[in-house]
Amino acid sequence: MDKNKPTVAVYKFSSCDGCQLSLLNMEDELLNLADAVDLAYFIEASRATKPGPYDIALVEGSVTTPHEVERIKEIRQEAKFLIALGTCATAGGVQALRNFADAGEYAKIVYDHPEYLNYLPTATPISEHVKVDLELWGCPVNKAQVIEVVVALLNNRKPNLPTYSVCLQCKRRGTICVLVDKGIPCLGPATIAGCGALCPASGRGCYGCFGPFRDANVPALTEALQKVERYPGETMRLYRGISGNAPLFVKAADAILSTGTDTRKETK
Amino acid sequence: MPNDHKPEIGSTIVIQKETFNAILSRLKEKGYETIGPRVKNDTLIYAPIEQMDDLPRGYITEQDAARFHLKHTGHSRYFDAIPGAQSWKQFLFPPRAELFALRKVNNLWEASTPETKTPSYAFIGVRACELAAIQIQDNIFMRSDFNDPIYRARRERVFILTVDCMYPAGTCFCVSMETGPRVKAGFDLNLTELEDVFLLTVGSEIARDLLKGIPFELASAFLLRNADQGLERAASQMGRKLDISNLPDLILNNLDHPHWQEVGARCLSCTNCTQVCPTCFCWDATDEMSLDGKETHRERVWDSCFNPGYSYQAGGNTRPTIRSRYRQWLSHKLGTWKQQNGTLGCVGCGRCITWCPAEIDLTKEIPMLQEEAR
Amino acid sequence: MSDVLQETFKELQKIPWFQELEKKHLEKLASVTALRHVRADEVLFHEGDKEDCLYIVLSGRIALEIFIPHRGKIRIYTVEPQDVFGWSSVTPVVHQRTAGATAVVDGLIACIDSEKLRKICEEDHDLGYMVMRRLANVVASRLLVTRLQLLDMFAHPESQNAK
Amino acid sequence: MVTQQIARPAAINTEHLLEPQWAEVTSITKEINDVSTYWLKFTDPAIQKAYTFEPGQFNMLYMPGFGESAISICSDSNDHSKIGHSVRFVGNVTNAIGRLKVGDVIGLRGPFGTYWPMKELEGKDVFISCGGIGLPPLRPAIYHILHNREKYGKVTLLYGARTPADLMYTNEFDDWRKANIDVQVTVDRGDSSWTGRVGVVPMWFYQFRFDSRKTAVLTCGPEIMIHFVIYEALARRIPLESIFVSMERNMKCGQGSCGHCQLGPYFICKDGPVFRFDAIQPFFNVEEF
Repeated sequence: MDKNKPTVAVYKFSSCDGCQLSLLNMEDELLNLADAVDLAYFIEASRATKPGPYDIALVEGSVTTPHEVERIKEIRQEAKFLIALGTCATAGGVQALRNFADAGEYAKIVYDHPEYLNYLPTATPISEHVKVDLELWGCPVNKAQVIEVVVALLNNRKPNLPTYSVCLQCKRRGTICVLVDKGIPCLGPATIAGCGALCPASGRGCYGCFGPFRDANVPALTEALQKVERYPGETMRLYRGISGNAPLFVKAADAILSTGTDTRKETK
Repeated sequence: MPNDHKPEIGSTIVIQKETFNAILSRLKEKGYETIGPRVKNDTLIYAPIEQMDDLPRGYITEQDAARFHLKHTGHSRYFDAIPGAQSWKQFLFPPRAELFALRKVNNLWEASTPETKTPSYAFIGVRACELAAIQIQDNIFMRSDFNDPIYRARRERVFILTVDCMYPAGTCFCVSMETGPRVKAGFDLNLTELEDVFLLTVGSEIARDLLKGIPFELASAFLLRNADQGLERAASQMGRKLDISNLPDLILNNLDHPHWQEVGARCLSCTNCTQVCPTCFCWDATDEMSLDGKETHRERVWDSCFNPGYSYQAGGNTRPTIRSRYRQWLSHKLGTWKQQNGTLGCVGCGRCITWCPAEIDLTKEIPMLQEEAR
Repeated sequence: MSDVLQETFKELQKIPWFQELEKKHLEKLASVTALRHVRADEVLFHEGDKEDCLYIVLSGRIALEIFIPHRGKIRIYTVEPQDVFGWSSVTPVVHQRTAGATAVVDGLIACIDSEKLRKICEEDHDLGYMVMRRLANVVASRLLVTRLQLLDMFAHPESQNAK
Repeated sequence: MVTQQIARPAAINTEHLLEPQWAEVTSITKEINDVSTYWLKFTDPAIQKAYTFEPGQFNMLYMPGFGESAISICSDSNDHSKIGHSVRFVGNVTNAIGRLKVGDVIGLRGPFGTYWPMKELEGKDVFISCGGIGLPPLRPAIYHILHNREKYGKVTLLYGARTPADLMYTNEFDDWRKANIDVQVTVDRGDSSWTGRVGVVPMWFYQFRFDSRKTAVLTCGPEIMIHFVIYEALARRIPLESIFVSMERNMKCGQGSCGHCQLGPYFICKDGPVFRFDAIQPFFNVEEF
């Protein structure tokens, strides 16, 4: 083992494993990566583990159980640089839908004996529990961004991550705006770029998995989206999606519900 | 009357529509990549076209603020569909372009530049406004004191076949910007589509050579009058208009106008207007570094003044609000551009209106600056 | 006029501050003014002292300092020739010196008895107006300096509250 | 209106966009805590020979993998053997430069931009007013005056920094004073060991007498300082046309092509950084412009 190689640990919290899989999916790059860093703890890839502390901790998933609350604190103590990986870790992910409902009700529907479950009423991002040094959004994360972050850390610089919306990436790849052209509701104008505009390029609206960009004008987007809703309440539901627990999107969905501009209510 | 002599530069000839296929073939024979409007995924894009059948015959586009609809009406004309989001700028000023790669050898950096052959494009169906936009970008990228090597190489090779606009769309205002609908100068070949025939006006020696042996007749006064009437009708049917008589002063004297705040509240800062604009030219350069830091690829990409990171410098942002970014865009486009290049930066193509999801319409915003008391 | 008064009168005359004054006004001012030689590191007054004089620097450099517990004395301003300090003694706010004054180098200063100055200004409003107008300028410029110092012009943007 | 430009920078690759020339770090001078001066020499002697610049111009320094940063040239324009850049370590690129050692190479493009109008200023009193990292772009102007001292009238340098430890080039001040340049230094705050002035740069105007008809003001520094220097200069009836300002924006291409550094009708990288004040006055007080 090269002593100079930074050690990397990969952890999983409540999540689908998709972000870890996208790390494994790197193929060519993974070999280079394994060359450049020491993958000391990566259960998904290898059962051989080395003890901490680690230089870089990649944490996938959100915090949903009392045990996870404790575990993330331990991980933080062992990690010099902690990266929250993917939308579960940065915003709570799809399981954060329970934050807007009664988790107990959900559990009753799904399980015969919900009393055996030990879970928290909310699913929360890593940053609500410990200090996070960098957040990488996306469901799943973009592997080029993961590599960029590792390269940046190895070379002592800040990573170059986009500051603009998905729209700019759409245009750079020649994708025609699905919102204007097809009337498909799209969160692209308020979502930070990073995915390479995957969904719009496949003729679908962006569902905001990379989360809002810093200056996203969400109220103005709500107005635009409500004009093209294909069913009542679609805009509200779009915000309450994968990144539904991201503060700007929470605010947007709440605003729709509270101001009565929720078209779903009107049609009831 | 078949003939093998070439039409004179400046002359207008008439050809049968199907003859146009021969012109496309000629262009391809001469090594041009023929690009034109095509229907793909129920929308209109610019893509390679092999023959006339690839053109959007029978289509029109309905355009309004935040609305674009490609519609098949079954008419028999090839060039009636007013262009969509894409413009020719993507071919001359590509959205991504690799600049060079570097590799560290010993203590030195060795450069290698990508060995890509500069494409020779033939643009088929460039509108008057679009030609004006290309000429505006020429002023940005090919100045006396600076030449963009990527742009220039492509621009010098391009063959431009323009088309007179007969049926403008709802967001068009080229008449106000004095760029259309009639194509004036700077084309190789200009095409005017009449019901049964194409009129072709020859603009360059290359076009003359291209037409050698193609059966043509000189256009009759009747047909020319027919074309004139079509263009007059088109000019009277512009979907939008804009009074530019007091530009750029109106904007530059009103930089603190409260209306900027109002429009800033509606603007998404999504960059769409700048990306579909055929004259917007902002770009950024980024490095992609290898894991060991010993290799890097430098790439040029489209950027936008609406990108929050665009005006970031040494830890601060010069334009931290959407209001200030919108004002930068519009005050440049319809204001300071004039001082930089002698013309305004807008050609009246209406793309920024059509493709703004928030329905921001500069032909409405400018009059607001005039009306609202300071 | 006594010799001392004569000398004071001559020194005051050099100050642009007073050049617009009529002779009788300048004489009045000279009568309430004493000249004082100061040596480097000499303390003119401490923070918290009772206020008694308005000063004008004729030569040298006077530092205004505030003592901050655990950080020591911080120089917040230096007064250069022809500049005024101790102006708050004429328009008392807290009746105590709000900063200390120390001579940085040897110099000469004019000390105007502030109580007497207020008195002659009360007696002669023409003189009072001139003095107060001048003081207003001093206060305004001092306020501007303070604002600019507060802005911390050299702070790096990222260390300030970013928008 | 704006000072004229040099048409063809020596270290500019016209065939490949943004591809730099390479220069070797020949020495490094630590100036203050977060600023060091990097002395560079082109690896290609022919370029070094052809390279000239005017006081006030800047180069784009390129760290492969990190990007480019616009850094003004702080060295003597008469010295053709090396080029100096005082770099403050604030971002990715400048921090990477901070890790360079003597013998390492760095990419360089330039020189770019307009310059201090040293020719026009001949016969005039020159009042240089700058703060912090605003001194480096003015140092070549000071060197130019030193070499041509007889051509200029009264020359004053007002230089301010936050604290005494933030003052740059202090070991040269005596040389400048010997050449009859009135060097005045101030800090925003000092401790008891600092015997110099305390106060902000614009305030010094209160202690100087101007012949406003023959005085030109050159200023560079934090934008807020520039604002107040200009207010004070204008208050002393120095005409707009006699005030020269060096502005800063995020320069990227250096050639007025990429758009980033725009200020109204100007590309700061090509129409600036040095402006005669009347050119930028209409945009000077427009917030966030």
